Formats: sequence, structure tokens, C-alpha cells
Amino acid sequence: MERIYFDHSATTPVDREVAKVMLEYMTEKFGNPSSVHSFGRETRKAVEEARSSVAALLGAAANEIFFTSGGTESDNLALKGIAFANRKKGNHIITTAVEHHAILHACEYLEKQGFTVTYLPVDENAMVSVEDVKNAITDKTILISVMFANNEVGTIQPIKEIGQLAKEKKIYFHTDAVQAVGNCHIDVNELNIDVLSLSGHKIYGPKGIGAIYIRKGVKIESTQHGGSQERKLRPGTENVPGIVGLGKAAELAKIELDQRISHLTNLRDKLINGIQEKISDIKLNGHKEIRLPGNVNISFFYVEGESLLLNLDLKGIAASSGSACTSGSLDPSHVLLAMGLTHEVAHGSLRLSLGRGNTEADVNYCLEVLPQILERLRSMSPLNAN
Amino acid sequence: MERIYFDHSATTPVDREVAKVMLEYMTEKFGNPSSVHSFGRETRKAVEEARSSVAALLGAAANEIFFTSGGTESDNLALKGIAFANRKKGNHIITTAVEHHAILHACEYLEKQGFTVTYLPVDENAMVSVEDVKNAITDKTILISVMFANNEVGTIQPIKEIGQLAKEKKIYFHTDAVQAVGNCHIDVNELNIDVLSLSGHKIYGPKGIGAIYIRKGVKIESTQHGGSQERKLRPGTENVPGIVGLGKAAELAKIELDQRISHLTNLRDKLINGIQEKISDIKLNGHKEIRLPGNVNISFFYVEGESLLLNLDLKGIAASSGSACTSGSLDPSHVLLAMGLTHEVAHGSLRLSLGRGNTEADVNYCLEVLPQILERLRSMSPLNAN
Amino acid sequence: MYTEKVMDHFTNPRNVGEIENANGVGEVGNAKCGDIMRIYLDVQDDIIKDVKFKTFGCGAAIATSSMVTELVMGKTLDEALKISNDAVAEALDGLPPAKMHCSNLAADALHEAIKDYISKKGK
Amino acid sequence: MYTEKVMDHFTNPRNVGEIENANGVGEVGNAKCGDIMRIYLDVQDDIIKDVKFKTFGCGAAIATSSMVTELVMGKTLDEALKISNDAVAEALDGLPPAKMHCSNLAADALHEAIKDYISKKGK
Ligand SMILES: Cc1ncc(COP(=O)(O)O)c(C=O)c1O
Ligand SMILES: Cc1ncc(COP(=O)(O)O)c(C=O)c1O
Ligand code: FES
Ligand code: FES
Repeated sequence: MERIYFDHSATTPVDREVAKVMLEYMTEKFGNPSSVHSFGRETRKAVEEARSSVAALLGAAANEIFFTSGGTESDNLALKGIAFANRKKGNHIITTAVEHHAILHACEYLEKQGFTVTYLPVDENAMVSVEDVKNAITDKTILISVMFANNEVGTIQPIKEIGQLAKEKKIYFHTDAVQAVGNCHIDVNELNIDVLSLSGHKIYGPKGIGAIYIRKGVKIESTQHGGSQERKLRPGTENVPGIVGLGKAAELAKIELDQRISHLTNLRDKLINGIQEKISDIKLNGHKEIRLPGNVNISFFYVEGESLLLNLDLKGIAASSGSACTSGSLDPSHVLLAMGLTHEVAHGSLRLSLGRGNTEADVNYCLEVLPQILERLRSMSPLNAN
Repeated sequence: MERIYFDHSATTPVDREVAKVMLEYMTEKFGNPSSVHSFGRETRKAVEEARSSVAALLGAAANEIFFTSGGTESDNLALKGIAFANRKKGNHIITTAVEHHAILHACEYLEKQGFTVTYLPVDENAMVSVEDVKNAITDKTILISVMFANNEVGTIQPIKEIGQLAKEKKIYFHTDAVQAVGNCHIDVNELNIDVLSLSGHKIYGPKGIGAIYIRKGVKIESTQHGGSQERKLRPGTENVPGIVGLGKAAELAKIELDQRISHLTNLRDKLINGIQEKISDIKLNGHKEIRLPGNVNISFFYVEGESLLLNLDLKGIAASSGSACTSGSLDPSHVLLAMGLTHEVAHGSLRLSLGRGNTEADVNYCLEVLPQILERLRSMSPLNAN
Repeated sequence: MYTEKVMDHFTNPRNVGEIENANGVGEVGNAKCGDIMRIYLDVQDDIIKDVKFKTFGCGAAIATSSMVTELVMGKTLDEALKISNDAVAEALDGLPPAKMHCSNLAADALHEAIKDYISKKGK
Repeated sequence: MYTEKVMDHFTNPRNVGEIENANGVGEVGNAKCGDIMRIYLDVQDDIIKDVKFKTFGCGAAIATSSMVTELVMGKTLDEALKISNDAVAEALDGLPPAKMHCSNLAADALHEAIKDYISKKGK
């Protein structure tokens, strides 16, 4: 059976070119960039080129980019690194209720360390209000962290406006752009971003590598201790193949960005419209327009997400859900609940996240299969009768 | 020019088989192991198989292995994770003066957080004394961390005895085995090890991946916050290709261990003996016998390490040095100084670390080239006259 | 993740639906995850002549629902009351640890339906 | 890491050695890294007729030593005294930031040697 992958927000396949260059840096050019000899010098050069490629994608300078092990580490470094380094200035952090767990759980940790965190609510589209951010600021506020685009429902936040506000108030502004990089135009200067997290495996790059952009002058301290790699901010032998792979992925993202956006937007809207036409009793989650080009998130009333996923999987379609039954925890998605969905409706959510490899045929196949599955599951549901 | 790589303690080339399986998990089997669908299930399975392979290499159980981004992270997690989780029991940590910076700088960080750290001295062979460990223990001691084998001079510490001592005193025992894994027989139960750090790229596996063995029951908390991966101890999307690569490298290490040890010991002794025969005014650093099979570390009086390295590099030989001039810092190796070497002698140290790909021809070539370089540099040295 | 038996009962659930004139109906919500199951019984002379279910829940919830109906079909009420959550999970060759709570749903709903039958009969 | 010029002077250092009857000798140790350099001068009529060096130090230390001898050969003492650390580094097309301190070694040793010559002459 052919398999269709509609779960690009969870992870993406590594681009062939990316894999090729990584292979080269695993077996041939394998030196430690800290070494003086030729093996070391050739990898040092490659690492610095990759740094420039990542910087170019964000409109940043190369020396403002630091490599980490992924989005989670970048998020942790941003929050803890800035919080601890600026403790003398204040202990208040502002974030939102719909952040990724890497942010939320890092914030909970910081609360135990004496910081105060405001978790801003969102509207029914998962959008945070700039006014709310403004009102939450106190003279103790040292950091505002608002995600660029939501990983579950795709809503894109008013980053530029929040950044502007933070700039005026001289508060650092971090954005978790793990889902947005490679899917949205991002210029850290235009958007007033001080610190930004990204992850390789969401942009057709490798897993286990990420980066953090830190505007020159931002006070931040390291969370990991050891050697002097990454200017001591992030010690540990550099993951050269990962870095080189991320560099290549960033390069491709820059070149293909417009094309990816239009391709994904087109498929996304076909899929949303098709589902709306063919299936009743549904709800599109996330903002209708201001959303990731590849994100479709719909709640199907009366059915539960995991059984929906398993049925799709049996038909060869890979997707994800905000259902409690698919998560390690036993609560449905905190994002859907923060948007005001009931447990039941949150339970029946399905996320189809499209990628550059998807085609109209994939969308059509999904539109053929999905109504059948819904009919079957709904016929089994005790909630459907009414 | 043919290049000879004698810097395996810095990093190793990725084994071809390892690279092959990684490639498969980058482009074909790329799913996120947390996903419910088939792409996720196949990578979940691969991750758990790799965990078993790493466990098998150490005589541990699979659920005692957690994947990290490398040796530095494993060391940080071991020290900080245990220190913070056991703060109520005590605040004293024992380690040695010759640990890797990942340990030493993590300890310095912990000192700032209210912990007290004893840095045990070593003898002229870089060996720590079990008696010293014993005498350092107080009723506040919660953790002893002693590296298995030194990365610079290769000395192997009395791990089993220290482990026994820790066990009797009910103190956790961590060992940084980044250099020892794949080069020494290690059985965590036989050696009384509670927690152990290892790194992929030192054993012909990938960079950017490591693991930590944590004996069942050890109280430890996570240092990174986010999703529920690695049973919440180490959140972040699993680096599947890295994990699978590390698993394969562990498998190979287990199979080839005896053969590697005898091959390396043979080459090492040829190299040491050859240098001792051909070059005067030198000093072998580290223990004569109780040392890593592939480690050669020699100080050449009157010359400085970096210029030695550069000359070797010009002849195609990649090596490393404990000279200040090669390190980010401006002091020569803390290990050599702790062993009682003068600055000048420490400056002139050369580390040749052999690997499974090295041959007798490599050793012979080095023995041909090295005396010429020494003669040249010594003729330029103001220290040589006397 | 799931055993073959779970997948079999999930893809081809037995006894899905309602019994129009059921003389015992039990509905439970899984407190842990919010899933819901309803069991319909047709009891004649203390024997379960027919049983059907409707479930809003995960794969394990649907499979355990299906399995529990198969296990009790034709059994006496006493026998049916003895069927435990563990028995249902075992009959499916086991469930993943995180999914053990799902088996509660099925056994609990069954027991509720029997209770309903008994209380109705008592009237 | 190093420029071509640095590598050239490192691999083929100019003016290595000692001057037997040097009338000015300067030795400095680099306080930062512990490296050592000695410069020998043969000064005639305030002009540097010959200059040689011996260095225990890194690649940059050797290259800057070599470069400084080339720069001052045949120069007057006044001209030689004007040669700064930066000038030496520049003549080598630059040094890596972490290696800028190495250039001190060469210029400082030169200046010490000139001082030695002047003090000896004064006697
Ligand atoms: C918005 C967001 N932030 C952070 C992360 C964490 O990234 P990673 O899993 O690469 O650590 C993810 C993805 O899982 C994400 O979608
Ligand atoms: C003894 C020892 N510990 C820790 C490390 C750190 O490992 P990594 O560089 O993979 O983070 C190394 C190697 O650099 C090492 O040799
Ligand atoms: S019944 Fe809800 S997770 Fe299984
Ligand atoms: S002179 Fe010592 S590092 Fe260059």
C-alpha cells in the first residue's frame, strides 16, 4: 500500500541533498572542528558556512546563530538562559497558554526557581491579543515569549506587533519559530525578534539539531557546561553532520520558500474545502486565514481522535490528533482547551499537516477515504444519536 | 598526500554500516517515534532496539539507558540531575582534578548553586587514589564522579574499587566513560557503576548523540523540560538516525571489542617504543600500563605543542596536544598540570590517539617523520641550548 | 503498539450498535480520558441473549468494547459479572501500559448494564 | 585558521638561529601562554645589520618572530622601535583573534633587544 504522509508538523523526511552532504561529513570529513589539523579545519569551515546559511534564512548575522540539539533545547536555553542572566532586572516572564510543552514546562521550572510567569489566554482562534501582552507587562518583566505559529492549529501570532511592544519597553522578546521557519517569511529585524528557536527536522533537515538566534547584546547564560564550543554558550563536540545538514536545509528553505507557501496553501485550502463539503458536524480549528500554509486542523464531532488516526493509518494516511488518547498525558490538547473547545470536541480533532512532497492526488485520496471512516466511527458512537 | 588520522580521542569517523542505517532513517523511515501511525511505529521500534544494543554493551537493562545529545549533556545531566534531586540528603560532591571540562564546569556551576565540590588530586600518572576518595567522603556526600579513562593521557581509574566504596557508603557513583566505552570491558554491575556517560562520536558512531546509563532506582531529575520523550528525563523529538547509529555502533563495539583492544595496544606500544628509541628528552604521560589501548601521550622537551601539530599536519598526520596554544584557554592542559608537569613540559605534549583504521604502516610513517620535525623545532628553540 | 487481536477487534468490531428493546443499558465515561461507552443487553432467564455496544474512544476502547461483548454473549449474569478489566485486556493479548485504563471502560459499562437490568427487574 | 603568509613564515622561517657576537639580545616570555622568544641583534652605526631569533611557541609565535626579523633587517633603531605588534600581524595578513597576543611576543622581544643594545652601549 502506498503511504501518504500528512504529519509534517511532527517531523519531515530529510531532503536527499541534505542527507548526501551529511553522509560526506560522517564518513569522509569527520574531524572535530576544534582540532588544529586539516580534518578539523575542514569541518570548522563547514560549520561556519552552515551558520551563515541559517543566519541568511532569518536575516540575522552569522555570529548571532548558535547550534543546539533541537527546538526543545533552544526553547529551554532561551527561557532559562535569559531568566537567570537577567534575574537582577526582574523576575517576570510573559508567555501564552498555547505554547509548546518545551516552553510551558520550562516556565513551570522557572516558577519553582522564583520567577513569576503570566500565561496569556487566547481567543477562539488561538490568537493572543497584543493588548493583553501590553497589559501584562510590569516593571519586573524581563522576557516575553510568544510562539510564531502554533504547532497544533497553525495560528500565526502578531509577532511584529509584540516585538515592537517589547522593544519599546526594553524587554527581551523570544519566539518559538519551530513551526514557522521554512513556512513563513521571517526577518528578525523587521519583526523585532531578539531570540528565536528553530529545529532541523521540521524543515527537511536532520533530527537532533536545532539553532537559536540571539540578537547581539542580549544577556543570556548557558544551561550546559563544558568545553568552549559555540562560544561557550553551548558546549559539547559540534554535531557537524547535523549542522551541515541544517545549513543545507536552511539554504533550500530560503530558495523554495515562496514556492512552498503557495503549494501548501493551495493543497491546504483544497483539503479544508473538501472536508467541509463532504462531512457535516465539523469545526475548523485555528485562524481561518492567518495560519500555517500546511496546517489543517478539524474537529469531527462524536468521534475520538485516536480511532480516527488508526483508521486513517490502515488506509495509508499518517496524521495526528489532539486527543488525550494519543498523548502521553490523559488530557486532550491544552491548545484546543485554551481555545474554548469542550473535551469531547477536542477529543475528535485531526491534524493533517502538509509538506512539499504532498500532491493533489494525496488530497483527493484523503477526501475519498475520510468520509467513509467518519461514517463508520460515527455509527459506532454513543454521542451521535442526538 | 595521504592523511593519517591519529586523533581518535577527539572524534572518530562514522562506521560505514552505521552511516548506512542512519541514511535509511533519515530519508525512508523518518517518522516521529511519538506518532501513532506506521511511520511513527517503525521508528519507535528502531529506537527501542538501539536502546537494547547500548544496554548490552554495558551489561545494563534497556530501561536504564536514556539518549542525550552527547557526552557533555550526559555529564551535565548526571551531575546536575543527581545533585538537585538529592539536595535534601546532602550537598557534597567528590570528583577529580583531571575530569573533562563537562564535569569540571558543571561542578563549578553547582558550587554557585550551594554545593560543595572536592576535586581530588592525582599522582604523577594521573591516577586518583581510592584512599583519597574514601577520606573525602562526609555525611553530606551525595555523589562521586570519577572518569573511567582520561581523555588526554589515557590513564584508567580504579573504577571498581571506587564503585565498591560508594556502594558501601550508599553514595551514587557516576563515571564519565566517554573515552572508555568501546575501548575497555565495562559491566556496570561488576564495576558498581550507578550512572555512566557515553558519546556516540568516540565509538565510530554519530556526533550529536550520547547516552546515559542510570541504574534503576537512582534519584535524578531532568535538566531540560518539554515533551514526554525518554520518560520525561530528556524531552525533545528523538534523534532517531543518531540513536539508531549509536545502537549500531554499540553493537559493533561489543562484537569487535577484544580485537580492537589487541590491535590498538599493539600499535600503541610500537609507537611509544619507537619514539622512545628515536627521540631523546621526552616523557611518557599517563600510566605506563593502565591506560587506554589507543592512547599515546608524550611531552617533547623544548618544543611547543601547536607548532608540533602544525608540522605533523603538513606531513599529513592529525594529532592533538595539551598545549595552551591549541586550546581556547591560555593555560596548558589542566590534566598535565595536575600530574605535576611544568608549564613548559606540558606545553610540549603530543597526543596520538589510535583507532581501528590505523595500521603499522601509519605508525612507521609517524616514526619516520616525527624525529625530523623534532630536530627542526628544537633547533629553533631558545630552550634547547642548555 | 497494539496487538493483532486488538487491531482485529478495532477494525472489525463485533456487536456494534443498539438493541431496540434492551432490558439493560449501561453507560460509563472514562474519568481518566473522557471517553464514553454504552452497552445494551437483552437478558432472558438470567442469560445474556444479545449484547451490543457504542463507543466514543480510542482504539483500545473500541477493541475492549468489542471483546467484552464477545466474552459475555450467551453467558449467565453471574458469569458476566465475574469478567474483570484484566480479563478483557488478557483476551486481547494485552494492552500497552498507557492504555490499561481503557479496559476499565468496557468492563465497567457491562457491569452498569447488568445493574440496570437487575434494578429494572426488581421494580 | 592561519593565512598563507603565516604558514609560509612558519614552514620557512627567516633568520632562525643565534648571532655569536650579538651586541643586543632580548628575551621575553609571553605572560598569557608561557611561550618564549629570544632575539639577537648585530647593530652597526644604529643600523640593524643582522637579526636572528629563537622561539618556543605556537605557529603564530614562530611566524611573527620570522616576520619581525624580516621587517627590521637593515632598518635604523628608530625605525625598528616604531614597529608595533599590530604591524607584525598585518604584515602576515592578520592572525586569528585568539592568536593576536602571540604577535606581542615578537615585537616585545625586538624592543627588549634594542634596549639591551642601548644599555650596553651606554656603559
Ligand atoms: C512549536 C514547537 N516548539 C518546540 C518543538 C520542539 O522541537 P524538538 O522536538 O525538535 O525539540 C516543537 C516540535 O516538537 C514545536 O512544534
Ligand atoms: C572524557 C570526556 N568526557 C566528555 C566529553 C564530551 O563529549 P562530547 O564532546 O561528545 O559532548 C569528552 C569528549 O569531548 C571526553 O573525552
Ligand atoms: S479509552 Fe480513552 S484513551 Fe483509551
Ligand atoms: S605565543 Fe603562545 S599561543 Fe601563540
